[in-house]
Amino acid sequence: MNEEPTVYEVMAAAVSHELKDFERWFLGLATGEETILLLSHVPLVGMALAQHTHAPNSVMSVAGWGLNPVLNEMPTLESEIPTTTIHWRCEAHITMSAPFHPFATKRGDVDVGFASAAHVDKYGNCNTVCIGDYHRPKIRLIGPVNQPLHFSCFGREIIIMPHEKRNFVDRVDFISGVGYLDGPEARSRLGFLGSGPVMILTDKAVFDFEPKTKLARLKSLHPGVSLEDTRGNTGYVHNFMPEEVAITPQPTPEELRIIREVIDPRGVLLPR
Amino acid sequence: MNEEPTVYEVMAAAVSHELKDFERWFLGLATGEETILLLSHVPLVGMALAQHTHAPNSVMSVAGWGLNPVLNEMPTLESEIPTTTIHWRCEAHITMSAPFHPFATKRGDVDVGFASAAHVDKYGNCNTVCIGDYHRPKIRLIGPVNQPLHFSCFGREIIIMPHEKRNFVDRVDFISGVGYLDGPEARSRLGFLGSGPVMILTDKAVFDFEPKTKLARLKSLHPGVSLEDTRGNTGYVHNFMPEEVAITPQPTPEELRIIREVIDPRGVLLPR
Amino acid sequence: MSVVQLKEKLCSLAEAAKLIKNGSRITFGGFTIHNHPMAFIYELIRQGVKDLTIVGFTNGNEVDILVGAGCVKRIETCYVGLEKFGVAPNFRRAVEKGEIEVVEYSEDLAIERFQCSARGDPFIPSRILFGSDIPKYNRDIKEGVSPLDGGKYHAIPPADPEWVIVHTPMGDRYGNALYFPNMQLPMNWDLVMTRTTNKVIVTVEQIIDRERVLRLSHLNMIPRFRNVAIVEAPYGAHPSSYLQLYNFDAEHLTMYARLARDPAEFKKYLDKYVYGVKSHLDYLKLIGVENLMKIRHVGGGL
Amino acid sequence: MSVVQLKEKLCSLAEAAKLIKNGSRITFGGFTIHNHPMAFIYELIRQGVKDLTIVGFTNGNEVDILVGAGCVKRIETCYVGLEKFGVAPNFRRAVEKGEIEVVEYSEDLAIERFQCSARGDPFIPSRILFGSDIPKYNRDIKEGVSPLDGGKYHAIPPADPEWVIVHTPMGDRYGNALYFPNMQLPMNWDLVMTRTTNKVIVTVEQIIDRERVLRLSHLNMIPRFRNVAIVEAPYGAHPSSYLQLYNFDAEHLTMYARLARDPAEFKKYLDKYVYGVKSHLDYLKLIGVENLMKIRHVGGGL
Repeated sequence: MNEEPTVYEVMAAAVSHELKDFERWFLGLATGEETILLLSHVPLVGMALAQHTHAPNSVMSVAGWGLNPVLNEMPTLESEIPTTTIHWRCEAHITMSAPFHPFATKRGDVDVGFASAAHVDKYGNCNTVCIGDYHRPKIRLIGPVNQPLHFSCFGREIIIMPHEKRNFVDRVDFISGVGYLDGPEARSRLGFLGSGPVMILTDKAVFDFEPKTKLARLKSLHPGVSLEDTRGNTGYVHNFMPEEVAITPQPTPEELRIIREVIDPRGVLLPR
Repeated sequence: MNEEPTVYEVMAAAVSHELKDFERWFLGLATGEETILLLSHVPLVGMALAQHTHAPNSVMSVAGWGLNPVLNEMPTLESEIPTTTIHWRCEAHITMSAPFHPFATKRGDVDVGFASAAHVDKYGNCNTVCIGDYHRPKIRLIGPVNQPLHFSCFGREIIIMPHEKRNFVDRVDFISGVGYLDGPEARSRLGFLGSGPVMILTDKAVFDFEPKTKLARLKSLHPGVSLEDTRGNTGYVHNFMPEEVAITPQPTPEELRIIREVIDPRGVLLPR
Repeated sequence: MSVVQLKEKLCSLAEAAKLIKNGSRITFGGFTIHNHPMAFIYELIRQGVKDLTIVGFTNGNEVDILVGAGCVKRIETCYVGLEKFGVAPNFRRAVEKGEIEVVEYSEDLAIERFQCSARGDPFIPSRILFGSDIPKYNRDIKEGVSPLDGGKYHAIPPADPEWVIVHTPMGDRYGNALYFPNMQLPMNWDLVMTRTTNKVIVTVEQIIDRERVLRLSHLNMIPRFRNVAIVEAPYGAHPSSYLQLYNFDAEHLTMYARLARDPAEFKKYLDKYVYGVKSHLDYLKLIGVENLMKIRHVGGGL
Repeated sequence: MSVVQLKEKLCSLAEAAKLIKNGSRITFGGFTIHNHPMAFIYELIRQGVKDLTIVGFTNGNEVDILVGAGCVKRIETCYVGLEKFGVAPNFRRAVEKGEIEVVEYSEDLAIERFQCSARGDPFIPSRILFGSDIPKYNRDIKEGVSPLDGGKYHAIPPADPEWVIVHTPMGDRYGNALYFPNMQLPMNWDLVMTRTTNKVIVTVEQIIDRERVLRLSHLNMIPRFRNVAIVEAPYGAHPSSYLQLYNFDAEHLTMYARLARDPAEFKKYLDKYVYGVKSHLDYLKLIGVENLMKIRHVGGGL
């Protein structure tokens, strides 16, 4: 392992470090090629890395087709789902929907979910529905998909998105995924099972949420990313954009070996 | 076909004559050997007879395992259900429960159902729960089973029971299946989809319900049964026990041939 | 049973599509870019049906083309998109122009609405929408108070479509429709949709003999009594995939996603692939045997 | 995945049964006289568990023997009976004497309560109980008014068991539990019960290798994360049937139904078949190889 880790490998390691043993993780489908790389492949590798290191008893549910797939046998994920997924090796195939689905999602079965959005705001609220006025939107997006469930019932949510200024707003135009809504008391007032978003992971940085205010704050920059670059690309400004921040931990050589030799030996999940 | 029809064949023909083409019929499980004969085998043969005569497009759902079974290949019905039903020939096996069950029972998919009870009263209300005070019953019965559904959502209900005086009461102690409750207006007040019980079929007679009052009335006696015998064995008395009644139509020679040669050639369903 | 007396429900795409009147409340099976009854949808467009209300779930190219062809008035859905091929261009444009009404549901509730219909319940009591903007804009959802714990809930209306159209691998001329074993989730979702109305139309890859249906009775998941019509349409989901039988046509969907961005280009697409073909077989000839063989997947149902 | 680090959940009947404390809210899989986890139930009786609340559905000999052994305080159910073998004698006697509390549900609602739990909904809004005496005596059911159509409904509480025990054909030592293909309804009902709690215990006919589980992943319907323990119990449903594997033991159930009518006779039955055996294998020896071979059904899962 002489090569430096790619940004995707750094992101996958960041996902892995957030995950714990005996947890249940839920990954849905994404729309568009770029989103698929960030929202499907990065967390897939991150979850697999956790299973190969510190979380062997965890269970990942992937794209509604199976639990704990054997990733190194995969062709590219999205393009082959239709006809071959049922024949891929995994620990359990998912053939029935709720109430027979192995994950009783609204009973709190899912410990960690993954979401993306066109817009995320300072309280971690997500918008996948529309930009502008709802009735005559400037841009219509895909719709709420499964975000209300992810953000109300899942234990913790990891938001993954490309780091572009337009993606970060003060207040989203349509709340499809409820972060901390308007402050630290909101979630308990709404009676939610889950504890809400814990991380915004981009291709430049990691944000977390300040415990008292629940405002998003820059936690670390990925290796080689400057603070100025990040600041310039973060559309909203708040108290938690510091002058100096940490560097996102790189994958260890052993983690990098597992990613490249065990999980994704053919490089179909993460470009390198 | 020189032999006279048995009482079970007369009953099966009475069931057949009540059924129409393109209908959907629902048969559940029964408790106890005698009830199984009356409540499972008689309607099975009756439904099959209808399909072989005037109702080829009808569908029968049997004991939760299949639609339109090929009856003449059956061993005795109840005793072999556990291990072999899945291998019996039928038009469709039932493998999933609601909301995936082929019959959406509460949307009105079932046109005719069959029920039995320890007690039936003059308005066709049925009791399968307890005799005497609910909290310290004289006799505890099996429980409500599926009666609330049968009597609220199924198009018409056929009640089949042994003709014993103790089975007919003025008012049941526990209403598990709602007939006409307390009069002709009750069912529309309760907002039920189904039109309620249309027939009480016993081993001696057929009762229907007088259209205006919805009180059960003797409609016909099976061949060879005397009115005195029936009266003596009907625990409640009301205005519709006439001095002279019709005779339940016997199966025609062709119907008898179909029952004995086509439907039940080995005599495992109806004793003869 | 006297087979000779059974009512035949086999009919042509044109005959089946004629059953759908303007303004119908309709559901199409399938998920994103998988398993949609596309041959039926093309025929609906050719017949010029208008003002449909689509009771949807996770919709894709089937809804986008109907919107682009001007057939749709309202969509109840959680998603309209083309999965790896990006946004649904016609849908997006129509919403931005205010030409269609969208009624938003979350994904879990969008499918549970069909389960609610199948169960015959008056509504779903749900507690996952608090804080989101869905109940603010979806006026069909009302707030209630639970008689059990006194807490608030949202009453989600059942799906209650009038028509449900799904595509399955095989069926007989009397309307029985069969699936392969090892169902995947989209088949399970389709199945529950067929339990929500008696006006089901099934298109199948192939019509098979009744005797084979009786031998495969454990696969007869949509028995004939549920259906009003059955239609044979080989590769009838193209350019969607039909899971276990063929992949989606990636080249075609890439082209579709590009052309649909421009109304004039999309008009040419419709002229060529929908209005310009006389029959489903003509459509398959236009797609070409090479493409059909390329996406084919043998043994997928095993 | 690093197989060596996986937590093993395989344990003995005695260890698994010890998890159930007095007063637990518990559900047993199976239907009337089919598919019940009888070996587990015998062990519960041997351990002398008390005051169980059984969250039931269509119950049979599994509940009757628990009631007769004095383990039960309350049953939420739609049916307790022995199907062709008649009424459930211990249940009947206990209710008539006022020794146990019964909470009545209709059959459809009894199973939908488990679906309601699995979906995480606060209640089921139902309109089939009007006019019946069920809501009069079942005080857990409350009346409400629909926010959508203004009509009345009954709010049916979810099942919400703490423990769920089911029997399946096979599983691995890590807790994965598999069914045969071509499920029948009782397996489907069991399955939904396992989605209503994280405290699931599975007894299986046979423990199989993890490698076989990975090859049969489409049959892995109860993945290990749902289970806290897995126990091997061949013929573990006897004298119930296990559909696809063996029929019920008709002679044994006939004897049971006869002896259970008399408390003294039933005591002897318990002494012989439950208290008198040291292990499940001893029980099978007592039943005898001839009986076990007679009820066996080979190829039932095909």
